[in-house]
Amino acid sequence: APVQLRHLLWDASQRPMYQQCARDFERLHPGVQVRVQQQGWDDYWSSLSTGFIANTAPDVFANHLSKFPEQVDNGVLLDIAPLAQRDRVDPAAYLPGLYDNWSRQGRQYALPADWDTVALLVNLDMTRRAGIADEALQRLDWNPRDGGSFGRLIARLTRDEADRDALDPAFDKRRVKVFGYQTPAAGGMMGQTEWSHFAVSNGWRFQDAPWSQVLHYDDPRLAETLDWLAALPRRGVSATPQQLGRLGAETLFTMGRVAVVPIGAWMTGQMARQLKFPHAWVPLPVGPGGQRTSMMGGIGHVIWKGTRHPEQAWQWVRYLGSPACQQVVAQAGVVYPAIRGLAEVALQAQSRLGADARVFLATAQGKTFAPPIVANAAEINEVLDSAMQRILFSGEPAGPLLREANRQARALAAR
Amino acid sequence: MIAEVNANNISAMTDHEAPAQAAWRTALPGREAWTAWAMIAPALLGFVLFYALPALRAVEISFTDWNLLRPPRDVGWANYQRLWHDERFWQGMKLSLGYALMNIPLQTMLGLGLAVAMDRLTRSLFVKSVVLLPYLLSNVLVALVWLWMLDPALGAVNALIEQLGGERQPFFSGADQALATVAAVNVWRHMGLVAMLFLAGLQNIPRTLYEAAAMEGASEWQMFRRITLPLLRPVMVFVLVTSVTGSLQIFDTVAVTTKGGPQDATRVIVHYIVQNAFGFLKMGYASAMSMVLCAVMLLYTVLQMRLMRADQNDLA
Amino acid sequence: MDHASPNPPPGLGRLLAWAALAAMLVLTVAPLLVMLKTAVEHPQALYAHAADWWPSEPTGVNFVRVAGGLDAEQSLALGGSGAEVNFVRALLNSLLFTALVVILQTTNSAMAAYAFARLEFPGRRLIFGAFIGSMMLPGVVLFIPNFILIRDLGWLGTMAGMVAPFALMSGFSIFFLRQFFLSVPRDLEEAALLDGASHFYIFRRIVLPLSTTPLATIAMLTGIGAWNEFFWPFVVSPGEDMQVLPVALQAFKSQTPQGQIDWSGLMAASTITVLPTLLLLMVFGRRVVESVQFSGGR
Amino acid sequence: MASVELQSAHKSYGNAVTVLRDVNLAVADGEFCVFVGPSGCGKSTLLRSIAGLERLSSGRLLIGGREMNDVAPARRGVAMVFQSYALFPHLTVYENLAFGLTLAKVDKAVIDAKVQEAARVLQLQPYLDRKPKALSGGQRQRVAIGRAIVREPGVFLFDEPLSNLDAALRAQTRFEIARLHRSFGQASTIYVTHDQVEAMTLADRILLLHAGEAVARHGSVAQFGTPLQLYHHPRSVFVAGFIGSPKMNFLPGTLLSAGPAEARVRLRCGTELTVAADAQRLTPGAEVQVGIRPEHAEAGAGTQHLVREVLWQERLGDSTCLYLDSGTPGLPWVLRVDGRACAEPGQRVAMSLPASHLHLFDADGWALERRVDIADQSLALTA
Amino acid sequence: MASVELQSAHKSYGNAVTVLRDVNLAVADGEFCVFVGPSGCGKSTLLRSIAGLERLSSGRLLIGGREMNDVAPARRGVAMVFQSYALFPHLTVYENLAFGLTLAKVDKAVIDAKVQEAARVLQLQPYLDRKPKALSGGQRQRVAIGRAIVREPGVFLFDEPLSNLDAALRAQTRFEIARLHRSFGQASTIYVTHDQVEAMTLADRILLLHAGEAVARHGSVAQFGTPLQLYHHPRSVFVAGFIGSPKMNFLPGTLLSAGPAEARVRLRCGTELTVAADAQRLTPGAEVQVGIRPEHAEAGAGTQHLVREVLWQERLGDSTCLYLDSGTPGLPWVLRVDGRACAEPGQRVAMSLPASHLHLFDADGWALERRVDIADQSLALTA
Ligand SMILES: Nc1ncnc2c1ncn2[C@@H]1O[C@H](COP(=O)(O)OP(=O)(O)OP(=O)(O)O)[C@@H](O)[C@H]1O
Ligand SMILES: Nc1ncnc2c1ncn2[C@@H]1O[C@H](COP(=O)(O)OP(=O)(O)OP(=O)(O)O)[C@@H](O)[C@H]1O
Ligand SMILES: O=P(O)(O)OC[C@H](O)CO
Ligand SMILES: [Mg+2]
Ligand SMILES: [Mg+2]
Repeated sequence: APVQLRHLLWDASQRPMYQQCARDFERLHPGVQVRVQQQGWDDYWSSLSTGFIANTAPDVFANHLSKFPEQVDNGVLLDIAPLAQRDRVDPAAYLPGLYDNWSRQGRQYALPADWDTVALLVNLDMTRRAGIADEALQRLDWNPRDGGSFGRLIARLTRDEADRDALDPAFDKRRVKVFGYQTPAAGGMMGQTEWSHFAVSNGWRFQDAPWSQVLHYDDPRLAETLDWLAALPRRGVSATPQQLGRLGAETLFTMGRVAVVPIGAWMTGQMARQLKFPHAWVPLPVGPGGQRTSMMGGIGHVIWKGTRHPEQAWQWVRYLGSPACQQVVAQAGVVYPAIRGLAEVALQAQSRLGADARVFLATAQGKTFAPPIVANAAEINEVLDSAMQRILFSGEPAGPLLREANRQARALAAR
Repeated sequence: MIAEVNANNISAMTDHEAPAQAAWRTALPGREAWTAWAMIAPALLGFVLFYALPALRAVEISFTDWNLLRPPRDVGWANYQRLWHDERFWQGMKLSLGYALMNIPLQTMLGLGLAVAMDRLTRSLFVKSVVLLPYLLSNVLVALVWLWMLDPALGAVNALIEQLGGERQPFFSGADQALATVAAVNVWRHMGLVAMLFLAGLQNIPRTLYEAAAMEGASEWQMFRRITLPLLRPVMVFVLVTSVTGSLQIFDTVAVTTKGGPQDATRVIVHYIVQNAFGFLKMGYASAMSMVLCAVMLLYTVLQMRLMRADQNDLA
Repeated sequence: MDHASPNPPPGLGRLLAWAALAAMLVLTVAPLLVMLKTAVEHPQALYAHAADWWPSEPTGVNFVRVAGGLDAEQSLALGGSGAEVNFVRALLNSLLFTALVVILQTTNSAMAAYAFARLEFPGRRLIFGAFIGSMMLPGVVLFIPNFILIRDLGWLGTMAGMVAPFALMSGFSIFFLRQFFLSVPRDLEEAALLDGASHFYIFRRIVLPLSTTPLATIAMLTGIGAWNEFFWPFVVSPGEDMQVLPVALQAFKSQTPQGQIDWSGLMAASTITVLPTLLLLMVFGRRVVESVQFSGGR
Repeated sequence: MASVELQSAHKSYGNAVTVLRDVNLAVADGEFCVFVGPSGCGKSTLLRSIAGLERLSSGRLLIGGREMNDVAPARRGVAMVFQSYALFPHLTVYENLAFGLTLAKVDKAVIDAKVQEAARVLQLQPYLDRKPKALSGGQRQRVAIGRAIVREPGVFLFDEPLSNLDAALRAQTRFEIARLHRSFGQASTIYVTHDQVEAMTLADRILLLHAGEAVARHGSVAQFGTPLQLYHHPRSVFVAGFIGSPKMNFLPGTLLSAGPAEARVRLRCGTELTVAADAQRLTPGAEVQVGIRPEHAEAGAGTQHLVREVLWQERLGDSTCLYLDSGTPGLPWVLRVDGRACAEPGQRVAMSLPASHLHLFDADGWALERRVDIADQSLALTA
Repeated sequence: MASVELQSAHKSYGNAVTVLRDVNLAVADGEFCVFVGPSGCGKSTLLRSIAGLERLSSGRLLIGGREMNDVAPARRGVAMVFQSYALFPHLTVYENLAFGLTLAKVDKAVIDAKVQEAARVLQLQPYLDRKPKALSGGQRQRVAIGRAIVREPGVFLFDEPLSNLDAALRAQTRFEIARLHRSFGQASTIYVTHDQVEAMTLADRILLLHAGEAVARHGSVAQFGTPLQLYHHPRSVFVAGFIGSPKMNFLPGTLLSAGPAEARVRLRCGTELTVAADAQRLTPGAEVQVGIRPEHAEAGAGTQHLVREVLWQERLGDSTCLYLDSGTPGLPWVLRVDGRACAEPGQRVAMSLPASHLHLFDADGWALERRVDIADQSLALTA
């Protein structure tokens, strides 16, 4: 009987392309069958936990940088370094940093599958109506005191029901028709699309180094960034949680109620399909330090240590990281493959959908940073998400909250 | 949940304990006990496997640090010491209690009102079925439907509020209203059940009592206060006991709607325990917390049963 | 209460009571109507017409979608999440789960209840007391050790694991059936005994056939409970192979990270989940109402 | 203190069922009136209509001369004792007795005096603090009566108050009720029962109600009169059969001739009988039925006798019942004779039918007036 | 086909309650024996012990001469008809009748023959396919009997089989049972009832059981004899009081003198009476009780009379009961006289006590033998 492999991922929109890869792989390896299964993000991690505990985890699964340290600690991931060495996997084939994100103390836990950066999505109808030139959008800057040109832009794009913008002294912030900008959520410990790029461009960093227990959430530069963001809803420039509900920033944008949203690269295809008005993906604003920065995240494919077919699982992971599969991934235009040079293929695919998302590649080639990689991340994320919610949605001062949260987070990281 | 407490039944059964009188037992002495053991064997197995041993096991686990992936480590009372100082644990207890305090009075009063209205107005099975319907739906489904109804931006309720000239409300997304919203949703789900229980109680009250009272000149209100309410006491006690123990275990609705948020405003105790168990894989700590919760609930149930015994059914 | 005068003139109080009752009924039904409305709303029309009380362009596409009739690509094109939760499979799982729980629990509980009601054996009172006591244990205490037990049995992610804790007994069912068996006329059993019947024969041929009503009641209560059970199946079998409907709903809800909920799909799936309950209520309304009234809810 | 009068009372539920039709009734001050009749004949309905718990469909109800159709139950000056007693289970005996007065906000001291008095009369003092659950059937019954007494009504209504008691207690409570009635002075009492003995022993007058289709044909009232009127002068076959146990024997025949005081009848079997009744309104040849009570038919060849085979006998000690072959299977004639008398099944016995004990009914079942003097024989010694 | 014999049968539950003590009983082949007694006296227990549904605490039970104490119920050759009929509601009449035979794996054809035969005897053929629910009370009763018949037992046991039927049906089914008993040939029948009439009319012999403390003092058996023996020659005050309704009147007094056929007694009130009984075993001056049944006391100044005030009367039509002041409140003497006779409360009436109708009991309540000839008077015509 053929060897059965189970592959689990969380993003439904990526399933078709990996199924394509699986079919191709099965042709090359007649003795192996791969079942690609999908489970939503909310239950993905607890269902994986159950799998580890129950010895029923998938052989191979998509992993996230913020989640894998705990799995490493619990010893549920297979160290693929020896296999990679044996089969001469070249780390340099991937975009810089992607491969090393998944290694620790000489062990390697994943082959990178894709990468993502963050950009701004802008409603061009609105900017044009406000008389803002498209080029001006490429050179935004930001600082936590007055918000810089980015702050002015989003204030000008905000409109009340009398069509006054937020710079107008008569602006009625209780009757806002269009918000200038929307922070999607609280962002937990990463703030991937929410606040990390602002804070890092303000000179902040998550931790001293990957795996370091020294976390910096108590840094005033993060606090001032968050305080600035938290003030937006109070000024009427962003929706309050009440107004936002469960829709998410993207939906508000789609509905034409928000002019600018930060957006992850993985959303490109979906947004391109949905948007019925002129829009543009533009770079994040430049921070006070003079640089624009973005988190560079990405999926890695890992092998569960309990798999009964480590060799076949490795071959599948290796195939996933190979140009053949990455080509398929690229052509789907959903995400950007981890291998150098294939991003352009993805961009082409996206442009066929009418999306010009080159900015993500440019961002990736600029200054990026990795998400925090730390032990006990699940609990730390809880602590920080709760603090972030209080700051961003209740408008409580960030400083004291973050000091306390950082104390707890460090304690957890050290345990 | 695997087993939910039903304190009322427990008290009821002690009353009905029949004397061991198997008249014909002499007929086939050996066979009878043998048959009996054979017949309770599956249930006994189930009891031992899924109630007795787990209960003991839970105590044992609560003294360990165990994530199920590595062998458990004995930590003595550390988990208990830790929860003593864990603000989030006490916060969870407080939230569960707060939930109960919001949920129970409202659902009891509405249920009673509904029952009285049905009792006076209609015997219609259709009406009863409709009233009971929410209780028959799963927690998850009810939570989802209300999540949609109460969505701040798109929900039908906010649309209605706005049409009526009111302010939009965040409901589940507002830290200050989320718990109340969860409570209200469960009032919606349980109100019909409570009403049916009260209705059964009402219909157990002999009509002649009302006729006798009418002969004595009692007004409608006097009948309600002096006959109906006192005679509904047993149902009332039952409803209160079961809803308190049920409320302290609220989980499903929170898991679906708010996941403990926003800002931990709905991080009720069971959610916190489950989060520790399956989110953070801290089986020992979660078990310790569940032991404390269990102790609190047992204490409450025992107290209530004392009260109930003191207050036996006048109609029985 | 019009116990005193059966044909009173329709007073103001009565009118108010009717109004209150009607309001309650509307409150009960309205969410289900909104659910239905959303389920037949075209996904792309959803946001524009969210506040309407009537679907703008009624369509069955959501049902096709959640039943797996469209592939991810087509779903995405419709503005859905593209997530695939196999509701047909979840429906079958739910049916199987419910049927197994009902049949096994009722059978095993009935046997035990009969032994407790009618047979004499050492330790009878003690064991019965312990069974009753089992109802007092809050589920939250038991789920961790039970979870571990199921894991040790290798039953996580299986139907067996989901069903096991429910299958062998339920303190409530045993108590309920025992009360009824106690009220079965002893004469009947004695008459059979005089005719030479054994205890098991009496149980199977006399007591069970006479107890169809309470058996149906307990089966119904157990069934409703099982159909709606979320937590245990969620913990034991969150994966898509063994998902039951409530778990599938929850999974479907949380498909994309940070994404929006596919409301029209979710409400279509919800509608499918509600249907069996409605059907039950329509066919066995009286029985359901009485069962629930009896049990005081579990 | 109050008479009760019903004029052409009708009661129907919905459109279809007529329960009571054309009831006319006058219960005098201080009278004890008993309603009897087959189950479902409307006894309770009639009583409840008087109480105000049901509404008459038409007709007038007067209590103490005042029209009461639209008066609330509590204001009719009536008190009712329910079959189930309807004691408030959550209140003590004292509170039960005081219930109505408390509602009426009567002064505490007055309430106490009245309750204590009622408790004394009914010997309930030791139980005043108990709940009804802790009382025996008879005691509950007394509390129910006490609740009625306390209200000092003009009319007492009882709906089968004894049917929940066992035989011995029933007899005892029956005497009690009779005694109370006498001591209530002018209050009248209306009492529903289906027990003949109760009706015969308690009533000043009995109202016997029709059931079923007879209601539509003849109205609800079968007969209204003193117990002995109903026993000796039943108005119809229905009344004759209803009162008395074992039941009256009915012998079908044809009228031969009718005089003012005597009629001649030929039975189916050919035997000719003289009946002391005025059958002049019938023409000779008319179908009739002769009735005789088991206790009045004599065994032996005394007067105008029939000889019949014994089907079986029942020797009860004080009396013997002989069941004789009437010719109709399943409908034997019954004779009640002295306890020493006996006759084995199969033996032939003469049954003697004294003219003065015979009843005569026309084809429609209406009685023809008996022409006998049924004088009471006082046993009293002239002291 | 089978006699039933109990030798020194005892039964107690647990250690405390002795229900039956020292029961000796021999029911012959073909005999109809009725157990009566106050509620709770152990009638059912005794019957169920014979059936094997209870176990005697000590003593021997013989059926057809074989000891049966340890034999399983189904193997004792007895069949029982329960008060509730105990029909299996989910089975048809046919299946109910066939139940025992099916269990015994009897051949289908044989079963069918037996069931059809029983159905024929009991006229149940039209109902064989019905469920018990669809039968009337009397029909159900017949099915229950049929289930017993089919087993062809040596002994039929009935536990209050008629108590669920209404009065008319009860009488009818009573005759039916008597008829069936006769037709069963040699099978004996034991029948429990608390209805005196049933006991008197059905029994060949009656077993009257003691209840309460008398069980401990005198054993369970109060008297075992034919119905008329119990009526005319009760062994004790208990038996005399139990049999007959209204109850026998008891008049306390002292023995003056005792001859072989007559005794002289002075009542408390001073009146002296002659009683036709042999009281020679008592010494003059002993406390005694004179008993007289209400139907035997005559009103009027016939023989040795007492004059008493009437407390109340009950005029039942066929007879009148006079309640006379006995001197003990709450315990009036009762006289049953002709229906026409009457006496108002307060009037004085003479009650006459014929020596031949008097019973005499010693201080312990045991009867002294009556010296009268109570001859049956046959009413039969010599055909
Ligand atoms: N609410 C009602 N609706 C319709 N029919 C009714 C109602 N109440 C009573 N009846 C019918 O009216 C008739 C008389 O009932 P009622 O209770 O007065 O009889 P009853 O003489 O007291 O009988 P019983 O001796 O059984 O108590 C019965 O046929 C009964 O079915
Ligand atoms: N299982 C038992 N345990 C203890 N006492 C019992 C039991 N069964 C019967 N008794 C007692 O034994 C006594 C006799 O009961 P039994 O049923 O034989 O009376 P009975 O003469 O048939 O009464 P009834 O006329 O009411 O049917 C009663 O006092 C009863 O309470
Ligand atoms: O959807 P993906 O796989 O691109 O990853 C999602 C984000 O990284 C989650 O924060
Ligand atoms: Mg009635
Ligand atoms: Mg009995």
